[in-house]
Amino acid sequence: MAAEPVKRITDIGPPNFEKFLHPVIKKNYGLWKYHDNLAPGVLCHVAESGDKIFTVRAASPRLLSTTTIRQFADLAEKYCGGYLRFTSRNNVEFLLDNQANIEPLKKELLALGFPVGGTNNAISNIVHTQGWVHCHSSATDASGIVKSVMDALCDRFTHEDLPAKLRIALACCLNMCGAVHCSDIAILGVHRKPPKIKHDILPKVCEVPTLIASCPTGAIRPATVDGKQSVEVVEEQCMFCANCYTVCPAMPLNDPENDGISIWVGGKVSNARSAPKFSKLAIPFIPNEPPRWPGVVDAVVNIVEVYAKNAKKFERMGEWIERIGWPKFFELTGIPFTKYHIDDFRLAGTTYARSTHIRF
Amino acid sequence: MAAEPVKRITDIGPPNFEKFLHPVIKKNYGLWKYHDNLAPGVLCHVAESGDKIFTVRAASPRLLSTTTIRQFADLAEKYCGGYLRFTSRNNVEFLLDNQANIEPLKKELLALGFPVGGTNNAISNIVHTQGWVHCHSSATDASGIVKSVMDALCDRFTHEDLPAKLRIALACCLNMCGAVHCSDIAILGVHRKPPKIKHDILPKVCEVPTLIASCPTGAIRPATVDGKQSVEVVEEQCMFCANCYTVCPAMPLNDPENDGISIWVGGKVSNARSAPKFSKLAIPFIPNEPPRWPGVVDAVVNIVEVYAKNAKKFERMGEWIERIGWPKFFELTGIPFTKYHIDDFRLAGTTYARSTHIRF
Amino acid sequence: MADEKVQTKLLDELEKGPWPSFVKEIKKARKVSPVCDDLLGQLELSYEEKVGHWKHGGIVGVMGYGGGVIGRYSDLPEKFPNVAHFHTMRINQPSGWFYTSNALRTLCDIWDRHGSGLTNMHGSTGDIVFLGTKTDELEPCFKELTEAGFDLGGSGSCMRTPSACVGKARCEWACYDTMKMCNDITHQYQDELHRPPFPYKFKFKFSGCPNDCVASIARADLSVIGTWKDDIQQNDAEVAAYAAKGLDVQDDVCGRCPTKCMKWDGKKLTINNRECVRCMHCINAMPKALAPGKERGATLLIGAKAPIVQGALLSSVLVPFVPADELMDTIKELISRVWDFWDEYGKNRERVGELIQRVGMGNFLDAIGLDPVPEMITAPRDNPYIYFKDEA
Amino acid sequence: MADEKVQTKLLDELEKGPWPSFVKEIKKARKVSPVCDDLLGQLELSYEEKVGHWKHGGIVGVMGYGGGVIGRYSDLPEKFPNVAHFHTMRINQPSGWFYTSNALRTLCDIWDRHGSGLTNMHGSTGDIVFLGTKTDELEPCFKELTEAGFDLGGSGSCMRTPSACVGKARCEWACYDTMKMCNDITHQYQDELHRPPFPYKFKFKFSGCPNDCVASIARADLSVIGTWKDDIQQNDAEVAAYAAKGLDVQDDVCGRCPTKCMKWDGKKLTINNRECVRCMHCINAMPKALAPGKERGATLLIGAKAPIVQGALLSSVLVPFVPADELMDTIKELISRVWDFWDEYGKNRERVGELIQRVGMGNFLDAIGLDPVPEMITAPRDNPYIYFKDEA
Ligand code: SRM
Ligand code: SRM
Ligand code: SRM
Ligand code: SRM
Ligand code: SF4
Ligand code: SF4
Ligand code: SF4
Ligand code: SF4
Ligand code: SF4
Ligand code: SF4
Ligand code: SF4
Ligand code: SF4
Repeated sequence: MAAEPVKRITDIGPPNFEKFLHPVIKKNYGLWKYHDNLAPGVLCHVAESGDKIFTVRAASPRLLSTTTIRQFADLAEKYCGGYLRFTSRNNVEFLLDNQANIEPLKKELLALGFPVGGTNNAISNIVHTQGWVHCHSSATDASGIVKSVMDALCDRFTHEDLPAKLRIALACCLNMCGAVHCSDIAILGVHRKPPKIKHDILPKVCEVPTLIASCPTGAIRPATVDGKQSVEVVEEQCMFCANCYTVCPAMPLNDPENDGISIWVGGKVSNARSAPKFSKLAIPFIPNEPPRWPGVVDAVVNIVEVYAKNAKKFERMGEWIERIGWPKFFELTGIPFTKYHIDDFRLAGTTYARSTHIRF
Repeated sequence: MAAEPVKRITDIGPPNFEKFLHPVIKKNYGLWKYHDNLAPGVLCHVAESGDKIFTVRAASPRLLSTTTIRQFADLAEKYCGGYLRFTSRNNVEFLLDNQANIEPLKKELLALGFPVGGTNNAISNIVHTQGWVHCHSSATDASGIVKSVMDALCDRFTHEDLPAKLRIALACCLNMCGAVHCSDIAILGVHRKPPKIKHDILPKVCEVPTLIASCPTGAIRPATVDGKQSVEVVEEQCMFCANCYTVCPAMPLNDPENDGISIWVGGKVSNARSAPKFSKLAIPFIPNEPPRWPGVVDAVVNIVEVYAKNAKKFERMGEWIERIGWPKFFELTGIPFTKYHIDDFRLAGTTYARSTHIRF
Repeated sequence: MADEKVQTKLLDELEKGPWPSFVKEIKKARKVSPVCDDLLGQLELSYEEKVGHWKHGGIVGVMGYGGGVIGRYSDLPEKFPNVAHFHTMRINQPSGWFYTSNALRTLCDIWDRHGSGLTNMHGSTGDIVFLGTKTDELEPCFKELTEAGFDLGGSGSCMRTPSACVGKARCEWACYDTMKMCNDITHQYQDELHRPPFPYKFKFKFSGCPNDCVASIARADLSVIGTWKDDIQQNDAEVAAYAAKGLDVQDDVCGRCPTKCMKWDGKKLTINNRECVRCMHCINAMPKALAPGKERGATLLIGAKAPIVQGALLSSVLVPFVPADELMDTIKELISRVWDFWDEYGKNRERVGELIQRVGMGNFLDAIGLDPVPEMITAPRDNPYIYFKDEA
Repeated sequence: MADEKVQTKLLDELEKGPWPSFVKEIKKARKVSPVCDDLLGQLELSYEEKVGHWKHGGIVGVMGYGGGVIGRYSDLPEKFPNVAHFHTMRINQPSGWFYTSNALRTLCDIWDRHGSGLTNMHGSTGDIVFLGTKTDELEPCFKELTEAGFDLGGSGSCMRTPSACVGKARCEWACYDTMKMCNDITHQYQDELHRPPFPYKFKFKFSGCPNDCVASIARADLSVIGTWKDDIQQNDAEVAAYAAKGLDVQDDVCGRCPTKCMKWDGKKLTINNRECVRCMHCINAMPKALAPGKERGATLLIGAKAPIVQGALLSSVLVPFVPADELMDTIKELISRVWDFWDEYGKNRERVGELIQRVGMGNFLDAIGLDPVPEMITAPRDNPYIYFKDEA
């Protein structure tokens, strides 16, 4: 026993990245001069030295079997000296020093079912979360919706003809594990019914004061149910955030008919041109429609197409909407405007139109 | 007694304005075509009919004796058929149908000590409040500061050579009776010490629950002092708004050495170009320095001059600052930036710089 | 201490300089009323001590009215007995602050008989302010005023004295008749003006166009701001004339248009009126060449106020466009619903703008029976905290 | 129910279409581990019933670590016994997500021995996610991982796995070495990563320039974003070449510059670099012609997070500019002060951004000993509620 902790390796941190760098990258590290977009999904970075590194970016479902990862490894060995990486949006990038290898690699990737693209003004991969595959908290699935939406938008991944980058993200509940709050289009799972309190287990599994404090609207109150200490929820004060459920398993909100999806638009992260922006509510609710989620797919495709047709070059979704105004966005997309669109949370007042700047 | 209320005239409302309109105005009411600025303080409005009405605008201290009002009446009779008006910024306007009367009228006004100007891109009259002349609530005087500042800026009233309109307002306490919160430059009386509670009279003159509820920061707590029911103030939680004093006379904040003046900039009301804006803190505190308030005068003149030199045509103060950025504003004016400038009230988070858009 | 020779060493400094002096005004009024000496005395003391000498108000007024008078008492009544009482009367100004010399003289005469001879022309809400009188002069002064056709304005938790820009009387840009609207609304709600019925004050201000020359968007609970729906009226010859006279149409007009919806090719100005947000800038810059369209009316905005307690508010859009000829009816209809809701749900000293923030714009619209439209907001919500209701 | 022939009628629909299918991936992994059948079974059930079937987590992990594993249990353990436990392991990725084929194979081999054969490459914080294993496989799997040079990432109230954009490895715009910084910070704070010491989670993300390719400003408690201080590097010939190739330099470059600080006369581009806010747009549009300046470093921003509880936050400026070579020391110095303050004053489950909002930026700066500068805000306060202190 005493010897154990000494031998056990801990706190070594991640492996140093340097040993995973392509020799051309290692040599020209920090000495890149410019890049070119050779084709959708194909980048060429040119170093001060004149050296070039080519990148071929392919789609990934993110949920990868070791089988597929080994296939990627095979391809990397065949064309890239074994060097590859993944991107911040979960695509896989093959790094080549030999331009001649690009086409054969692309061909193999396509044959294996991995489209090449996502660069420049394309729709790149959807950043998403666990959904019904792994999370207890989800109001909807993640991977299935991503698959359905990207099937419909695959041409927008393999072509770069949008006015600007268009980033889609999905989170399966309000915890928003992902950049959902700052995406051009965000797909967000929502509940619409208050927690169904499990009074039987509540006192055992949750601390009541912490639970009460967790509710941002103060909707949870102590209550005695069947002689046991528990809580009650003032239903009108509940806006279904599920923070109570996060701190207390006895407060599930799941509800097959009332859970679903909301769509948010116009967010961005980059500082290019305009400052980073939050996504804003476009569609409050679409029911969960497995397995192919037609409501969500249509809604997203519609917004993408209206944007593609109307925005000017270099205009991200949110920049376009700000130029034309939100009334016009609702008009062009045909999305109905409702009272749900009007903010009523903490900073609501900052969204009221406090000028006469109106388009007629 | 019974007959009294019948004879007593009440609820007649204001006199109908029509009987006070110059005949040329009456004839061309709603039929004006355009206007010209003939000189500082002199406007000419031209009707569809070709008729013209000339306006001569003169400064007023707003606090007017009946003696002076009768002098204005005399001048109106001499040059304007008896027709005159006051403006929304408390200037007096003489309405003439005979252009030849303009110069003689101007001459008499100047001789009486009433500068002509305030139109177009001039600094117009300062909208202000009562101060020590009439209000119990004031942290500073009003009329004396206005007089001192406008003495220094009188040339800016009689000339129209600023980049745009520049509106100054003054309020003697945080109640802000005036458009102080939306002015190019706002002069605002502030307290810096918490209320000095008059425990002896408090229970008699105030309702304690209302008093406690009045404090936006929850700084007031019930307390028993010398056996009597009263309140206490948690000093660190007090930001000197005086709302407690408004609802309870036993909570005065006045303090000769700690009361004074703050300066706010960049607000506007009009929808021209940019949306209306609130004024933002420029100088947190300048001591009260009667009778000529040199600290305030210098501060205002400095801001006006820096603006006049740097802003582009048609740029209001706030529009100019937004173009150059607040760091540059502080740099150009030499005003020190302090932690007081950083908002810490309800919407503070919305003022944090949430991008990397920075000028170096 | 009605001493004519009161010492005003500090205040005398404020008689110097080119700007008209309020100290001179107070001194001029000495011959009208001895209270001015005590006012000067007390003010001089304030200037010495750097502190005001007025007591927290008290409730005084005229019979049957709940407002229109601000009670004011000196905290040094022994020293300055003539300003022991020093109440102000708020007299409802005529729309647009238009007067004849006769009307002004009538007012002066009344005030000389009953008060200090000092006024504010005008208070920041818009009233004629009669500055300083004693309690027992209030009723006689009021009697003379009403006989002369004037009435009191508002104070306390009532509709406050509405005000209006000069509008159609002298401005080519007025998109509705501000002065008439102000006059008619004031007459319509005399009871609400004189007998405080509300949780707090309620102000109307009427501006004829988005320049907002009465600062209504910053200072009125209901801001009525003129605008138009069709295209800007454009006179190409006059545009060219401005350019010829040296106006930089590209940089200073088109370049400052907030939506960049104008094009200038050096000869012809083209406005994309569907993109125009009616900001007035181009019209302001070239008043002879451009003018608001012909389909005129107003935007109704609600809820402005000063910062106490939860921070200042600007009014926000309630109805994007009401045609000029429907304006009176629409305002009357809407305001009764707004006041009903505020009466029922407003807390004490809660302005209507604060109430809307507290209950949420969506619920407020439900309550007053108005459909939500995207023009009411700058952007939809960015937080996911939606109070879904069963109908959804 | 390790039935190879589990019915997946609904999920099978998700094998169709051009986008790679996660259902195919799960099916591929069947040969690795029987758990995949139960995963498919339970997921098919979720697809039928429109509801998830996972229970609220439980605390599981490897010895001596407080994080890195997310406990997960099926709520139908009888029906799907192989996913009765289905924990994920978060493996700290190498900076920039660079791998060799060998490294990937090593990872795959380990995971095939101890888990489902399913992964996420990568989780949204940046970790390699090993998706689904049983409690008693955790420790053996961890042992193999560390022996292969890999370690766990974060979960719970700890420093979370930092991540970085590709930076100097393959991007000409990197203003500091993001990958090295990410690697060094991760190694520096191994204890904080593995043994939750904080009131809540704390994330670092490193982007080499304001394009922010790891979304740090939206998703990191400390966002380190590269920038530069001197002038944009400009190659006039290449600018002309872009124009010749059809780029509309006037409208699409100058016209979209947020500060309009560029002029294009048809031949020569002039940038007023003192007005430039380093937004990257012009550089993005003409990568061969323009580049960030030579005086490079980063802006430190603090406090981003997802909406729960008080609404989402973007990070805000903490230090406008830190030269690249001082970055590591500055971050270490600052972060220790920030963590100290947060440890002492942060409430349970209060992110640092929320703490700053609650106590006020001014007080926060005092506490961590940083001087306020106007770059930290978009505008000074507009409310007059100033907490004057005696020193004032
Ligand atoms: C590989 C990757 C970084 C990494 O370490 O993994 C990357 C790489 C590059 N980014 Fe990025 N960006 C990557 C994620 C991002 C993100 C983060 C995200 O999407 O979650 C952003 C912020 C998005 C947002 O604002 O919402 C991002 C905003 C940009 C921008 C700014 C675009 C804009 O106009 O707002 C540029 C510049 C441009 O494209 O003109 C850029 C430009 C680039 C360049 C051209 C930089 C260069 O010189 O090498 C790289 C090729 C881009 C391309 O796809 O054509 N990159 N880039 C990421 C690829 C993700 C993917 O698989 O699609
Ligand atoms: C007389 C008056 C209305 C009244 O009923 O009393 C008035 C009258 C005119 N205003 Fe005004 N404005 C008057 C107060 C205002 C106010 C309210 C205030 O200052 O409290 C504003 C909003 C100020 C703000 O934004 O903070 C105001 C914002 C404007 C603007 C927009 C200016 C801008 O660029 O933001 C214009 C257009 C212009 O000047 O180009 C304008 C234009 C005009 C015109 C040219 C309209 C016209 O065609 O007749 C009038 C002559 C203006 C001049 O002074 O040159 N008027 N104007 C007010 C004169 C006050 C004074 O004595 O100085
Ligand atoms: C006389 C006047 C200032 C002036 O010199 O012009 C004035 C004077 C007072 N105002 Fe005011 N307000 C005056 C226009 C305003 C305005 C401007 C406006 O109406 O356009 C505002 C800002 C707009 C608004 O309504 O928000 C204003 C916002 C306040 C407030 C803050 C109200 C709020 O909701 O934030 C208070 C405090 C209160 O009501 O308790 C206040 C309270 C007061 C009191 C009654 C003091 C008090 O706490 O009881 C002052 C009496 C002073 C005195 O002794 O004469 N006064 N007050 C203005 C009325 C004259 C008139 O009838 O024409
Ligand atoms: C696995 C992952 C989603 C994914 O599929 O990629 C994930 C999964 C969970 N997140 Fe997350 N979060 C993940 C990245 C994020 C991100 C994105 C990021 O880090 O860039 C965010 C938004 C940024 C942020 O930190 O604010 C995020 C914001 C949350 C929150 C809300 C935190 C907040 O302060 O608002 C919770 C709720 C909580 O902490 O109690 C949360 C909680 C959770 C829990 C642990 C569920 C819970 O309530 O206990 C999820 C476990 C799911 C499961 O069973 O596997 N997760 N979570 C991501 C971590 C993978 C990795 O290590 O690489
Ligand atoms: S978004 Fe919600 S449901 Fe989805 S993985 Fe994160 S915590 Fe789980
Ligand atoms: S879901 Fe959110 S709002 Fe509803 S009770 Fe739970 S914590 Fe409160
Ligand atoms: S601003 Fe304050 S002190 Fe001045 S008049 Fe109004 S209430 Fe009185
Ligand atoms: S001055 Fe304002 S903050 Fe201070 S105790 Fe009074 S009400 Fe509260
Ligand atoms: S608000 Fe418009 S209509 Fe009224 S006076 Fe001003 S410019 Fe004229
Ligand atoms: S009114 Fe304003 S928005 Fe409309 S065209 Fe003129 S400048 Fe542009
Ligand atoms: S953030 Fe900047 S430096 Fe990093 S990859 Fe993106 S563009 Fe390159
Ligand atoms: S980086 Fe952005 S702000 Fe700077 S010159 Fe280029 S476009 Fe303008």
